[in-house]
Amino acid sequence: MEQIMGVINLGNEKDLLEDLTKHRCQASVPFGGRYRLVDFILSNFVKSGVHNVGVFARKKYRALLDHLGSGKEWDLDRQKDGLFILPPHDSTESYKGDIQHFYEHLPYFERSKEEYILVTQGSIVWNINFRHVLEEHKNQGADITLIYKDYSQEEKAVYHTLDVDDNERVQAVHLEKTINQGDNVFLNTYLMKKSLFIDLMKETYEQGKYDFVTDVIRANLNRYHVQGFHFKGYMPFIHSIESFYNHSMNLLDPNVLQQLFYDHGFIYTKVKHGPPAKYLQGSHVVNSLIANGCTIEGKVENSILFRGVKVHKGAVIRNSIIMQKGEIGEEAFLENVILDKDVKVSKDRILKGEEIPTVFAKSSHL
Amino acid sequence: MEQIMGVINLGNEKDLLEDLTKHRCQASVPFGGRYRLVDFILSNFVKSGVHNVGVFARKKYRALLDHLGSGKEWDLDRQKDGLFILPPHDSTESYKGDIQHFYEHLPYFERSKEEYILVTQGSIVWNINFRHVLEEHKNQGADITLIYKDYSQEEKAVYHTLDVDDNERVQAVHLEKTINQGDNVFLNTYLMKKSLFIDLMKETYEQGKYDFVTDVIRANLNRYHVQGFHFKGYMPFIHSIESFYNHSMNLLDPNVLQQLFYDHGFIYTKVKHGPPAKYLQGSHVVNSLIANGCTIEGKVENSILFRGVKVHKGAVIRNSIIMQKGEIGEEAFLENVILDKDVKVSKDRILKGEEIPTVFAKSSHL
Amino acid sequence: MFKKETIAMLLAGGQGTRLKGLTKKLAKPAVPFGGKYRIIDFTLSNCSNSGIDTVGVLTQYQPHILNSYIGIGSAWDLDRKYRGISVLPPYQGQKGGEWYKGTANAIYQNAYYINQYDPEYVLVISGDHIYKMDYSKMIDHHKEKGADATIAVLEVPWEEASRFGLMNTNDTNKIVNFEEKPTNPKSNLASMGVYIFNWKVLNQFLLEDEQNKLSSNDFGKDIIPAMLKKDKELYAYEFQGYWKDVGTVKSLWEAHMDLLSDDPELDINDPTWKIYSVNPNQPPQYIASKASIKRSLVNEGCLVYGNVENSVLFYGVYVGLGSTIKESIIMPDVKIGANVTIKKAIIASGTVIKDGAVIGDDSGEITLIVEDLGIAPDSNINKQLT
Amino acid sequence: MFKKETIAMLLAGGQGTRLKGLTKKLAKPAVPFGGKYRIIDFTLSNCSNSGIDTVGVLTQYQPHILNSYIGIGSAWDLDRKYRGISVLPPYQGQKGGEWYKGTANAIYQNAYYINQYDPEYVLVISGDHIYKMDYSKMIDHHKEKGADATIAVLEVPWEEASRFGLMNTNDTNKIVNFEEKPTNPKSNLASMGVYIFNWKVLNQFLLEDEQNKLSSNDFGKDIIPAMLKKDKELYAYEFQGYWKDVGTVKSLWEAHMDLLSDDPELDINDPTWKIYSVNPNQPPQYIASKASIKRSLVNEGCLVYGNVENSVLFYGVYVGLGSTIKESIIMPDVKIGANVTIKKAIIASGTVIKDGAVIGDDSGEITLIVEDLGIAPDSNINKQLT
Repeated sequence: MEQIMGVINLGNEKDLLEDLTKHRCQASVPFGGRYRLVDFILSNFVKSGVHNVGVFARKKYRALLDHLGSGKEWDLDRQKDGLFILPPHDSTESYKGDIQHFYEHLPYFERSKEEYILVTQGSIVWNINFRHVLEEHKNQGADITLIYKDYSQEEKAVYHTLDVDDNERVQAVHLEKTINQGDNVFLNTYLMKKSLFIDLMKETYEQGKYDFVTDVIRANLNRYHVQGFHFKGYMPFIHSIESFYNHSMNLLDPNVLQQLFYDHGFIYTKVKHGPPAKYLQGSHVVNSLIANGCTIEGKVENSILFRGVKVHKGAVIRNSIIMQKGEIGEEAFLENVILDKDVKVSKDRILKGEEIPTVFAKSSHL
Repeated sequence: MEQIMGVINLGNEKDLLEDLTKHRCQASVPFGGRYRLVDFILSNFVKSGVHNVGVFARKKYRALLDHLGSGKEWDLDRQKDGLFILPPHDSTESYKGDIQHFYEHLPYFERSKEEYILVTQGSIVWNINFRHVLEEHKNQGADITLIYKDYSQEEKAVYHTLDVDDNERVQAVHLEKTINQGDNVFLNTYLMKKSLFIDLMKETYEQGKYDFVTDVIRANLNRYHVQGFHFKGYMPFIHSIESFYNHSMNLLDPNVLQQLFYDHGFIYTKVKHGPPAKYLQGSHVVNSLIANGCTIEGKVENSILFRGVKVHKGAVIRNSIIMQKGEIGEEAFLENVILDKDVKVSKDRILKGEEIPTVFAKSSHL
Repeated sequence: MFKKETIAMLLAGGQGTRLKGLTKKLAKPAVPFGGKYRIIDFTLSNCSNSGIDTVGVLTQYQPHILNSYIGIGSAWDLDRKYRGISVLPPYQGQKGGEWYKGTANAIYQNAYYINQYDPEYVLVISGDHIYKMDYSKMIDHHKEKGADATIAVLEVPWEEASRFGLMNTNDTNKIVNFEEKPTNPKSNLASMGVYIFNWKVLNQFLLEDEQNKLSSNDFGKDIIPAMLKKDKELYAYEFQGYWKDVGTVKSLWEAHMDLLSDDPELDINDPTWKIYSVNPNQPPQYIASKASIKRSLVNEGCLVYGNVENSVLFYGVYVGLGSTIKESIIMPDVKIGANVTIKKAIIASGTVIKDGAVIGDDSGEITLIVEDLGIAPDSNINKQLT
Repeated sequence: MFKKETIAMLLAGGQGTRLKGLTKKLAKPAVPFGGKYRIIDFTLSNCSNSGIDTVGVLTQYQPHILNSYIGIGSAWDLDRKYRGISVLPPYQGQKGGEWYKGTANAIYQNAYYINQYDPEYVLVISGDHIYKMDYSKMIDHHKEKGADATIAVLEVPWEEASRFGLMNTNDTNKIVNFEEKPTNPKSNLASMGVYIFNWKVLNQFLLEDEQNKLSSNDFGKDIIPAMLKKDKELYAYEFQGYWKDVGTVKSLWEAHMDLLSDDPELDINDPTWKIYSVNPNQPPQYIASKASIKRSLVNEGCLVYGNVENSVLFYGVYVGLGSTIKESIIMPDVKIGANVTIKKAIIASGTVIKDGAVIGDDSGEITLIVEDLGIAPDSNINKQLT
């Protein structure tokens, strides 16, 4: 029977993608030609047999609501269980921390039937089967399991890191502002018995403390058996426009494509029912990802075209990301740019970004 | 094909039901033993063939979200169209008026395919077929049709009223604080072409005016053909705890029951899958409405029991409304009270209200 | 298609002739039960509550009402995008077709459907029985034992044992022999008609069984004995709780009376194990000023002006002023006039009982009234009419 | 049940023998079309887009893949709680059953299903044709004329007219006579196989037609002529636009080539009239550095390293380095190795083409490769293989 309930905790997410997260939360940022970031965690839940998913939305979640709809695309349109959107009680009050938000929805946790709870973020790009995490959690006799990923380079970015011993048991949790190669980055994803989660959450709330990672996990490392789970699959860290762009471009490597989209089953997203991409006589497309509903008469190189993009005759697109329904006029020239949804580029227009590409806002006419 | 899109405009609703609307919007107040007020308008939409319903929620809509779920109960879990929850962009900004809220969701109106739009409230109890309203709208060659109901008694209550001529054409819109018998109370429900709605909304927004009824309808009575539609069916006006209680008690008249629940087809609501009501050996139930999932061993007179209420041995309930999952202990005595959801009354407890009944808040233990 | 570890095949073709007029236009699994359900709701709810979301429902006799009742499976949360419920009538080939020859043949004919999901285990159940059971626990037991097949059993009184398929087990629950309805029972462990098979093993036995012209293609009579003969690992899984085959008018009536006790063995009001059914969206029941209701189940949409005692009223029932209903089952949309007396009777859906009619008596026999008979005023009917 | 003004009955039992190997394991309506669809998607999308939400799909030949493709109808928004899509195989009675004798008999056998909804009108359509049509406008036309039946017609070239059912109409569009595939056509207004009937009238004619042992129980051959004979009000409704019966390998190929023009008559990229299909959830297509694609349709899930011209690639197709595909249709999950040449061919789903293979030629014939043939390296195949 149902063992794990899933929680997508958006309250702590920082909107780090500049213009892309100006009017939407990071979980609903488009990625990979036809997805939004939240599709990855939702698909992981579906494939792990998790049928009860609570989305703790806090702000800028209108696009997210629209994307999630009834939850049908992820088979979460259910009578019992399914998808629950759980905003804070009163959005005008100040947000003290995720524990407050959880506590407001205590009855949701109490009435859910699952024995375990998995809390995670809404914007990690990965393929993980939480059944394996649960198995390992049980095998280790852990009270709490924290999922982490090794970091591959030195970079300025704010993350919690974990010290683990030889048995993967967590010794310490640090908040870091610069991450180094080999660091164990905590993915804000943790599994425990639901009953323990409720007890800890209530206890901490009543003490007037509100941050789950700091005030519950970090504060209880000695009191409980806290285990690490090292996620070893492909996982890009997206925490800036630069990393968003670079990891998007990495998808043009067929090996990355294979790992992310084929090896673990497909990723579910909202279906748009566009026709196959249409290449006209003059089209020249190389080393690019093209989604359905596109019509291409121009030149596309090293780029990603989301669903429903039109590239008119003579237009050139290089090293760029064009989101849904973009339209590039005749003889326009684009290089190193990211166009958010619905951007129209006029005939003959030239748009050139730098190494860190320029982002053009949703629905702009250039 | 689809002709009318429906909008449930919760932005203007006043939460007049004291404790019952303290933590929920009026549209989600329980009514009639197994419904919430919003079920009536949703069922009207379903039965009128309206498949595209936008809910402009503003505040305290968490219980509403939970009740609506994926929209499946009203057959609104659809790919194209269906149910859309549309909160304000930024809930922390001050609310200037419904036009601002509509304007923020302009793309929703623009991409909807229906030719007509019907805007209404979320908490009217009625059975109306909007197809007939549209027919009449076309027959009269109207630009805008306003639905109104005649008022049957003098009362202090804030409503807009309409002056109509012999051809039901609207001559004036007034804001009244005392309503008299025979007044035409405007039900904040209006029909027009979607294109006209969008034009008027944009135009008025750009003028810096934000109230649709005042700044669009009232201001344009001379410019457009504004027609009245007199709703003649059963419709209780609920604008206070007193009127809520009295109209609930009116449901104990089988004629009222017949008009509201049988003559126009059933009202859809969230299904709970409770068993039939169970009457034990000692039960004594007269002149009452009993929902499924109830277990009754005591005495129930002139009362309404919502789903899953337990009445223990020797308990007495008179002239009262007991909402979902209430539990009345042995030998307890209740008269003229309204118990919100999940209230537990201890053994031997006596609760007596006055003519205007006392309301006991959700989940209290008395 | 998704691979599924376990899928369920629900046999719902039963004719139920001993339910007489009730099954004239209905397959037995579609017969109303318990004030708001149909018999099949219990097994479908078991599947849903056990986390089994892929269910093939094998229909044949009078499938129409059953088909439209099941619809896309929404009521039981089986309207899944990638799995869910599928109604499987006997396949009609180009050169004609025929009804399922037996329970085993019904599964054999739908091997195509099963193979789509590439399951490890197939749960075979029947839509004829009233019980609440967590199949996931039985599957766990099946896995633990490393069984080829597991049969759910329950202890029955020795005097009734010869009506069942019975098995002898050793002290590890392994089945050592199986007898289908023996005249001299050696065991009182009866099969509930709930089986879990390793699909690969079952498939092989089904193929062989089809080759055997003498076989009746039945699980109890043919497949289980053949498996035992070949020394397959068959285990019994003991079920504790209420289980009833409501196959006769009398047992159907008894099962309803069972529900009326203060603390019935079959709890239909358990929020952790809801019994799902298609909801007709009716308003709450109205109990009028002069009505009296004792020890009864009454569903939504009823209007009661008379007296109801030890009875079950389905949705949409009207009971007129001065009428008395005792120890009876009143199925959906029955309209009972004024001053009617009904005792120990089952009134089938849609029947109209006119003022002053007297139905049933104390003789011990159950009176069955089936729709459209239009009982005349003051008529006295106390035997089964159909 | 809800009363519905109009319900649709979709005939999907077609064997499609002239599609040769493509319909060996598939009913014709389930044949892949247009890079991501199956043929039946066009009529189901027409229903959905026309606001018709109650659709009975009549299956018989090779129904399995069609059944599991349709599922509960989610793709076309036909998974409605109170209506939606129902798959209706021939009914298998206790004494055996038989295939639908003809199009009219198929409707006759499902009168029970239709009567559940008590409709005014029944729209009868076929799942074999590619076209976009707003049936609601045809229904309006039917109502305006006060017709008993309305038949959608389109003008066909005179030289092809004798392949169709043809009708003569007067100046109010009333049908004065109807000929099924006449040798000497007197009209070029051909029936599209799209009918609207007043259900009460049709039901009467179906009952009479069943009594007639000599009838072939077909709409075109029997029902329409019988209605005309009895002076019923039959009207033609003229359809403008693309319509194609993709009943042969050649016409299937042509219909695909039609889609490749810059501004095709059949616009499948119209957001106001989407063509719905079951979405396999595949990632975007990847076009590699040395690939070249011109005048083609390519679906999600493709990986293209070679050259593609005037072709249609369904989902999951792999085209190896140095391969060239021209004027061809590559169905789902076909894997094409390196240095392959394919010209004017249809490659059926799941086929693996090994390195260096040469398939098809300029002879004008279309080469059809059906799954599992495992084309060997450097083989040269230029005729139809199955």
